[in-house]
Amino acid sequence: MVFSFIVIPLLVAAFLPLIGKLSKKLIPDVLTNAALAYLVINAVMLVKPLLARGTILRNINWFGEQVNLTVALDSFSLFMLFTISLVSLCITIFSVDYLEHYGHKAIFYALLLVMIAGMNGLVLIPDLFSIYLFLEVAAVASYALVAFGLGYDELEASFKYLMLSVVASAFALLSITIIFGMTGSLSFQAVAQGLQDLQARYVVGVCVAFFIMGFGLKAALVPFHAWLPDAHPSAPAPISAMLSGLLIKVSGVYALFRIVYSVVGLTPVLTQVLLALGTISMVVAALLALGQKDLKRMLAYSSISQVGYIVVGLALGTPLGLLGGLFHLFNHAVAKGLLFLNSGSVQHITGTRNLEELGGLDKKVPLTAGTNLVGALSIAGVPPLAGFWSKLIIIMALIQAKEFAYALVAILASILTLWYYLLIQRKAFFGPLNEKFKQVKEAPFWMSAACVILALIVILVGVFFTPFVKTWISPAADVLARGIQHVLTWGI
Amino acid sequence: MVIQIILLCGLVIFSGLAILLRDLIKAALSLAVASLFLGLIFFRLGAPYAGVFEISVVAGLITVLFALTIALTKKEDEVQENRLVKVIFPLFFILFLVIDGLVMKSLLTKVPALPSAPEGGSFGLVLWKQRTFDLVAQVGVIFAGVLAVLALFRKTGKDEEKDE
Amino acid sequence: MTATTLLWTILFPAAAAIVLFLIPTKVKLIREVLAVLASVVSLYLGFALFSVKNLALNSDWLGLGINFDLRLYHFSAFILLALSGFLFLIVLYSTVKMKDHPRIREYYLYVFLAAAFSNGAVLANNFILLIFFWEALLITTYALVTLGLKPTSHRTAVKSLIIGGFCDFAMILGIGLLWISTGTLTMNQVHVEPSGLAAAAFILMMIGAIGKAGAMPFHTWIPDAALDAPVSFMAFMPASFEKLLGIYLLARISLDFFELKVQSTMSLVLMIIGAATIVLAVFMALIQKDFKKLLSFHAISQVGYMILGIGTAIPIGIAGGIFHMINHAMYKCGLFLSAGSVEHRTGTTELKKLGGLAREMPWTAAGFTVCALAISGVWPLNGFVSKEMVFHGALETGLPIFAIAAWVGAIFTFASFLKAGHSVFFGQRSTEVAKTKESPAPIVLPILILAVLCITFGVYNKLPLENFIQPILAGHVEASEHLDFTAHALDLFNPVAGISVLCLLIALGLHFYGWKRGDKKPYLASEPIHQLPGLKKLYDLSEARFFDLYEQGVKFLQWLSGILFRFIDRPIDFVYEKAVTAVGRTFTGLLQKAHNGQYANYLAWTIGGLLVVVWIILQLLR
Amino acid sequence: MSNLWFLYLFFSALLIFIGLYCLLTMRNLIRLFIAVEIISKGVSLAIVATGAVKNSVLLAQSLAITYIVVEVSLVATALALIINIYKKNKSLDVRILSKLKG
Repeated sequence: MVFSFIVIPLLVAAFLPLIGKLSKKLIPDVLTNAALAYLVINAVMLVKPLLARGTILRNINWFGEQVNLTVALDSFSLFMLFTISLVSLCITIFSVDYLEHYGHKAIFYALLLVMIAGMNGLVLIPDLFSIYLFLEVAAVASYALVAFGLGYDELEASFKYLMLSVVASAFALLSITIIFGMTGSLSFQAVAQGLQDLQARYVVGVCVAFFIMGFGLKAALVPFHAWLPDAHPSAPAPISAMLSGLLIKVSGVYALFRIVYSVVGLTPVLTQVLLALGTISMVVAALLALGQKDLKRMLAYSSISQVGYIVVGLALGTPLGLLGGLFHLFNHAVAKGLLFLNSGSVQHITGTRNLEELGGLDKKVPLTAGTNLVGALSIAGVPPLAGFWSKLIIIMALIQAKEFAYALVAILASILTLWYYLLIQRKAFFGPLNEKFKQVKEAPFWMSAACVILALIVILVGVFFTPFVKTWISPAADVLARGIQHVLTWGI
Repeated sequence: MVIQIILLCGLVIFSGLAILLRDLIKAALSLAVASLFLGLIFFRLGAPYAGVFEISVVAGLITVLFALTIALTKKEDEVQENRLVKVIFPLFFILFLVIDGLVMKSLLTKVPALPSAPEGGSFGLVLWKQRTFDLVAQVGVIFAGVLAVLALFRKTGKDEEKDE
Repeated sequence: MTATTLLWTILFPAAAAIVLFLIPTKVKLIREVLAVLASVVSLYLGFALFSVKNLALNSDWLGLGINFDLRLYHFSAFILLALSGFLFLIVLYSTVKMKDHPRIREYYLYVFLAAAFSNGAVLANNFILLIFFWEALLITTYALVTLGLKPTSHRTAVKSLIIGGFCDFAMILGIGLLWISTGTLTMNQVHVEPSGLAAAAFILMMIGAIGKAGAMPFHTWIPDAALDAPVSFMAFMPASFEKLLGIYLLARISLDFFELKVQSTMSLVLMIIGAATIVLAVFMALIQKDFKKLLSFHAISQVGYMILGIGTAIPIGIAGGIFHMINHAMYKCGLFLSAGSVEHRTGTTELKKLGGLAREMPWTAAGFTVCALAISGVWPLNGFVSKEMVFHGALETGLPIFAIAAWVGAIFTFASFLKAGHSVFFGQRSTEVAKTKESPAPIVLPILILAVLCITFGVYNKLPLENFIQPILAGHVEASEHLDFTAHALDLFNPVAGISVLCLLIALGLHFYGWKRGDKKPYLASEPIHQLPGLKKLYDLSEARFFDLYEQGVKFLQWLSGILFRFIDRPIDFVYEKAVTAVGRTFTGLLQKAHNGQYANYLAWTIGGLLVVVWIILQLLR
Repeated sequence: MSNLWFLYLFFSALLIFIGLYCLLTMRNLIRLFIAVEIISKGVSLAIVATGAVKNSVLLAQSLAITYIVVEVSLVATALALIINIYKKNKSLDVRILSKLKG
């Protein structure tokens, strides 16, 4: 049951290129969507037993031999698995129609599934080196996916992305090596225990700095963000949604905070550093987003800014902060996925993403305009949509922790956010219709369907957010909060 | 011990050459030589399998890949590296050497480590029994790499239009 | 009547909003009938709940002190009733005025949603819940302003959103501070002395409240909206709903959440804001040449009286402030509606083009006259009563300067309404508008209802004061103090009332002086004041939007990004260029932006970032 | 024995420095990737040396081999990218790759 999150995507990915020869479209579409739908159901099914039993540790016997295939599924992991499966299912639904003009669907889906397998593995594994490995699985697939269009922009963006993240992950691995050298083990529990016995605050401090750089680059925290505004807009729309919605959160935010909470322990020092980084990201990226002309580039900068909020919430470590951070993670994953998919629709419909050229599309494509509005308002933090709650909780958590300066900055950044999302909405969808787009029609069925599903999720989670928070997010936040108590403090 | 240090110095020198040599083929070859040295170091550290892998895969396969790429992208007007960069490299290198040495010296006794018991078993057992999940991940990485190459070298509609 | 009825006050308008939105644009009659019916039902709910007065709905929600608590008591019941009353009038009015609006479906959606959110905000007994409804109102305001369909409507809407957003976020910050100093988010459990952290909380929450009410300096979007937004929106939001909500919250803040003492710093802050708003806004109003814009500045100026009244922290002042709030909502709503009525028939609201309409539009003119006299504080209308109470309160604090400011406001309020009335309804019949007739009944009726209410609340001031206002204050004053404000409410023969009457006479004089000077053109009556040496410059600066925080904020942001670019991005780029290329290479790279697409640049940031993080962590660990 | 660890870390730091220097200053895409290779050599040296010094060389060995596999995958992807870029640009200059900016 738990292993299927890693094995099924890999298996399907292995078969797809072979089957792709037989059927170019139908079978890959059906197979991929079915696999992901199964994973979503799987994740939902796991909630009850998990809540009842706490962490699930699974070992597998291989032909009678005892081998070490250990996965640890706690509520935090399950929450991430659910987010990954849900958003990527919508993204593959969208791809059914969108990928028509790229061709080679089988390879595309296979890469996408390998990336999902990598993320799922990353989320499930309680071992430092394996975290690095699955990070690379997802990363290698994402390099290829960014360059999938093989145009000039795609190649340039993918190359820069690759070269920067290779350096970053080398530093993360170096840090893992040093920790391995000091404690002699790699699994979370053993390392945490070892570090507790050691009291090596300075070396651990440097190691954590390496982690912050390595995973911070994946999460696109300023100043490690430079690859993101190139890579995310250049990729095909579903991949942009995948990268912005999921990859930066799983291989960046999740990995960083899993290590921080379960291994090295969250200390006040770390909180300060991460709060500063998160806040800088929030503001710098929001300012940069305001100046963009390209729809997708604006969204990409907005991702950096929102990751800042998530990092701030999680870095606080208070129950409220964790709750807000995780909730915002989910909301941003869904809403940003929706917005990038919509940008794909807009590009599909009009052939351009330049905000100056667009305008007045709401009369022609009300569905795209409406869903886009939902996503934009959610991220901008407008009630009663989901994003409002998570942002409010984060800000309240900042105030509760007496971080008034950061709270103020977070508030001002949220006004900026509101501003540039209204800018998008106005320039692309409202206002007078550009003459060029007199003839445009609504996006094809599956593309619209995916957007509508995501928009409904945004609205439903916003309106009925209590049950959602209680089933998915509170347990995850509790896991992290317990992590704080268990793990050592390596510095005051 | 002396041999080990000589090998390490060789590794660093050939790595340095790999970035300084003008001719890319020579650079790639000196990278291969550096890999060879690294493989030998692995042998002497008691990691023969890693050494073999380093020599066969990195010194062999990856060098071939590099050579192939260099051949495919050969052109008359090669990219000119800035001369100054190469001239001042030794300066920076020595500076870093000193800093590195000082840092390591100051760390010498400061970094605590848990006492480690010698591990039992064989390499195969460790790889298969302790790190089984790494094998799954390796499969994933290989998939990703193969599919990436497939995706990047596929024929696209645009290419065909251009050819015509 | 059970506690769940409270939920209906929120859910019913929201449901009505959705139903109305779903009716196709073409089907007019059904929509109008349904809209009026829905507003009647909510009015009924308002009355029903007002008769009950004490209800509470508590349900566990998110934990951590965030619960879904609604609480009905005399104050919230009163505001609820007022809100549903105004909703009814506005909807009735909109059935004609907004009939042919191309986005009529959205209009009703937003109006009813705004009503739902307002009811929620009034009933909320948990701060988080309050923030939720408060923020949601921001969006309906934004959306309603865009319905003006003018080219600048969007700009104004964004402006309202940014200013409102700023105030709301200040309030969130304040609520957070209040939370950490009291440890609870339940509203009726909070009562602290505003000192230290709580003082900051008070100021921030006050910004949220007066920002919603539209006091200075958070007012700048209202005059813009007067021109860019539908006129029924002006009567709906800035004139009635936002005033009711903002002042309601302000009263709660200074009565319930904090203990506001007479002559304390916080009280002074409020009174200064109030007095400044009265005086500055009324001067701006005086020189307006557009009917709606003039009214919008008065909507700001009158807020000053309410803030001043509440800020005095003296029972009669607070009662006056709250009474003024309800009075203001009535006559300002009436005034905007009559401006809309004029616009409906003549198509313009420029004072210069109008004149002598009283004969053709007698009902509108009568309604306008009553409301204008009420706002000017003419005996025996409601404005007189509440203003007197505010004057008394201001004088009792022992700081007569505030009373003087209020009187100055009264002079110019009357002067500008003389000008407006004289220009639009009386005086010479203008030749620029064609012959016209009275607006249809659904437009005139709300105006007349409001006018009648103005008279009723003035002459029979016992009715509102005893039923609405006194219960609010009942728990907040010393037992010995008398709570009877009605005894001398209409007493003309005391010094305070004497000064007020004198003020009105001065205003009359000023108006006729200006009118004579301006070739007997009423719309030029305020020119002599406009041309006063010192004031002229202020007016010009203000016309150039020098005082507009939003405009200045935009300029500041542009300036800031310029500075960031020049002094942070450039040096990094410079170092990079120096390190990579030889000295003397071209400086072209220097002119590129920081995100110049160069890989090495990005890598340099990354490594630099790493070094900085390492350094900071080591420093902090020391 | 622990002191020996720092000797290896010293050399591994040198390798990483060489790689980063090249990445920061050089222009040829292939050379940049050679620099990435040098960095990863530094890392794998650190892994194996750590294992050897800390008495768990077998574990370190398996990590190193896994790391080499990752490396091969990366090299293949990166070189495929470089060849594609060359096809589009007819140049290997990294400075040309700056169309996306702002």
